[in-house]
Amino acid sequence: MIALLVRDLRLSVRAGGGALIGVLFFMTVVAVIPFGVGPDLNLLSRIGPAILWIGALLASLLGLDRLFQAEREDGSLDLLLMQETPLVLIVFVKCLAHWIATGLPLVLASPLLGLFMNMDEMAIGATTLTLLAGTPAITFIGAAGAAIAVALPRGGLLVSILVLPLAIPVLIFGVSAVHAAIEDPAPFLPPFLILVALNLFFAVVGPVAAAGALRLSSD
Amino acid sequence: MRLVAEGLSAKRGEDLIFHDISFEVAAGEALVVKGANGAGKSTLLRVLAGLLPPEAGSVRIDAAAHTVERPCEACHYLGHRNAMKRELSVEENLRFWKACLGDLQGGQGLAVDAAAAMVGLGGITHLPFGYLSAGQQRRIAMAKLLVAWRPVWLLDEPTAALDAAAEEMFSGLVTRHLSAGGIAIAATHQPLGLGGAKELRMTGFAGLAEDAW
Amino acid sequence: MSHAFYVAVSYAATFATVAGLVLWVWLDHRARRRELEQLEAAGVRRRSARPAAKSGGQP
Amino acid sequence: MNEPSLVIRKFSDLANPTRFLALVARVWPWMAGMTICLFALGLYLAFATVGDYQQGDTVRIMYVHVPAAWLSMMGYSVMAVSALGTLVWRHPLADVSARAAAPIGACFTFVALVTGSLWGKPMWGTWWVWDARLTSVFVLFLMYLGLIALNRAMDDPTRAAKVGAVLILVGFINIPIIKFSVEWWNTLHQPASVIRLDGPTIDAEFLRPLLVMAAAFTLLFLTLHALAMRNEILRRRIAVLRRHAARAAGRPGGAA
Repeated sequence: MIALLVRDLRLSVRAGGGALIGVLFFMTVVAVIPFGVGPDLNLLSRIGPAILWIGALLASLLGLDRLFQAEREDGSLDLLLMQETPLVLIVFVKCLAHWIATGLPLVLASPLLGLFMNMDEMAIGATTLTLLAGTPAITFIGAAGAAIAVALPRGGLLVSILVLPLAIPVLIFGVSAVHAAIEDPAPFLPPFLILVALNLFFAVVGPVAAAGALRLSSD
Repeated sequence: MRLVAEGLSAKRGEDLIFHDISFEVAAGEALVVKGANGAGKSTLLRVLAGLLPPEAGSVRIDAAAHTVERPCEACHYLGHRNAMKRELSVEENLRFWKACLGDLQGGQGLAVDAAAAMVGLGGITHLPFGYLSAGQQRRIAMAKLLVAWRPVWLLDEPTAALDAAAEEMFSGLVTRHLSAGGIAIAATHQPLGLGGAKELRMTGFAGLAEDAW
Repeated sequence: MSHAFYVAVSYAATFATVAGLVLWVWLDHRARRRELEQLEAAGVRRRSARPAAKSGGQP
Repeated sequence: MNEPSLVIRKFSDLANPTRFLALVARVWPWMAGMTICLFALGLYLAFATVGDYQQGDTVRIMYVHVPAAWLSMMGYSVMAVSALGTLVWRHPLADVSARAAAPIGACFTFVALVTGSLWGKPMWGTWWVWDARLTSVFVLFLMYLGLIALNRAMDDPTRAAKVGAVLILVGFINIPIIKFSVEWWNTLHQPASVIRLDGPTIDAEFLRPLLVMAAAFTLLFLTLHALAMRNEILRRRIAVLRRHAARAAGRPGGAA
């Protein structure tokens, strides 16, 4: 299993890998927002956490369609399906590698973009923390969408359409936890813990659903 | 050890590809599946590999050294595609499959370098897989069969991109595998140069499944 | 915070970035050299360094 | 061509990667030595001068900020010229130069952004404002990163070279926007004070270290660029050798 993790990480940093693309897309999306809403610093600092969250959500969906498609195209998926190792575990490890390669850089880039959004230190810290807790959930649930769309010729867009509605709860609790951290009266912990719980829930449901879909999709 | 298939039939989409195929292959034996294009050779191999559920019938492995839950776990499958990443070097690819597949009881896989040498490409394991020609890529995919031990080899057109010398090399590999107590099932047009192999001739099935519609 | 702090941080950041750049160039060079040596050890040589060169496309 | 001029002959001499490598090997220690000397002098001047009465010590940030910002634009210009070289003259080293310049330019743009932010916090009271100059430099940074990503995404260098060159030339529009943004739009960022038609408006006290630092940074850029080009040439040579090795392995008796 370690071998699979190492291979996927290697592939993501080699030529044509998606490690850089996701974080670049994130930065671009966030950089475009001020052109749309105007350079009002007060407004930006108020909507900053939400923008960072939406940007991270879109960016982590970006490379997901290749998660299983690349494996299917070169025939590796057939071999992985045949193994004694449970497919759920294989999917889980692939998700983990994908998150380390694309999700973690988003989390690391978010404090920098928080400065661009004129957010204060508290808001930046809370956003980074919630992104750290929330982006794995997006990857896990996205894996299910990627597995469903694996055999389709234009699966990339479909993955986003399938997964975005499912990722809404993550977005809700992520942003509300940040708002709770900024505005004193509301406590930070309850929404944050719900976010963590969602993460664990999706870490189970996503791979199981993805494994089922992959078994059915092979022909 | 015996691989037994009983009354297999399989569908692709709505078409019944083949119907009621039974055979039995014992350890040390090879089975060559022959037939015209579209006769269902590839489909049969995918059913044996557990990648397609059979419409009817069953596959099982009797008296194996290591009992497996699904027969496909005891199989190597060499499909049309090589299951290798172009971006990684040959060595990284083979090392990955060696670690990922692991050995089944009753045999031992070769080291990566030894396996590459067996297919005649010992010196170029440091090259990225994408740099190799189609024939070389196929040979590396065959080296994958050697790095992890599986008693059953399912080979789908194994020698399609190979020249005569490489074909000979490959039949040597299969013979070696059979003498170690393995089983080989190959779908091919070309003669594999395997003396005394069983033959299964597939005629294709001209007819739809039950006329449900 | 004092202005000297900002000055120090910006010089430190500049130095770190430039040092990273120099390090990247240097490590890259070492890795490439090693790969060339590996190829050389495997008997692969450039055409100009090989006496009986076969004709073909110029690299 | 009947009688190519000396310049053109020298230029096409350099087109041979082996000669270029020899030249780099001979020249780079000198360039590196000069860079270090200039930095020593520049840093001494930067900290020996008195602070500005308005800005205090923070004026010293300018001695790294302005050269980095200038290099971010020069780096892109180098890439644009290289892109022309790829598309028009088909100079074999042009694409190597463009590829080698991208990460270096991105790093200097990053330095310009960071030091600008560190200057803005005490002076303007905020890390970042979305005004024309800052935004366009940020866009430049994203363009650098995009080009690096594009270069990495394609494994066939000749095809990547042409596509990349087109993108570089399209993106070049941004450079005059950055340069003149402070004059076209009314922004927070102060207007240019060194390179102006009517001479610099900056006091000689600050101008001297600034110019030395700018020269030092420029030399640093050129040194790193030459060395990075050398690495890129080696990378391509290795790729070619590997393809040869793969082909030779198929032939009986070939080098394995």
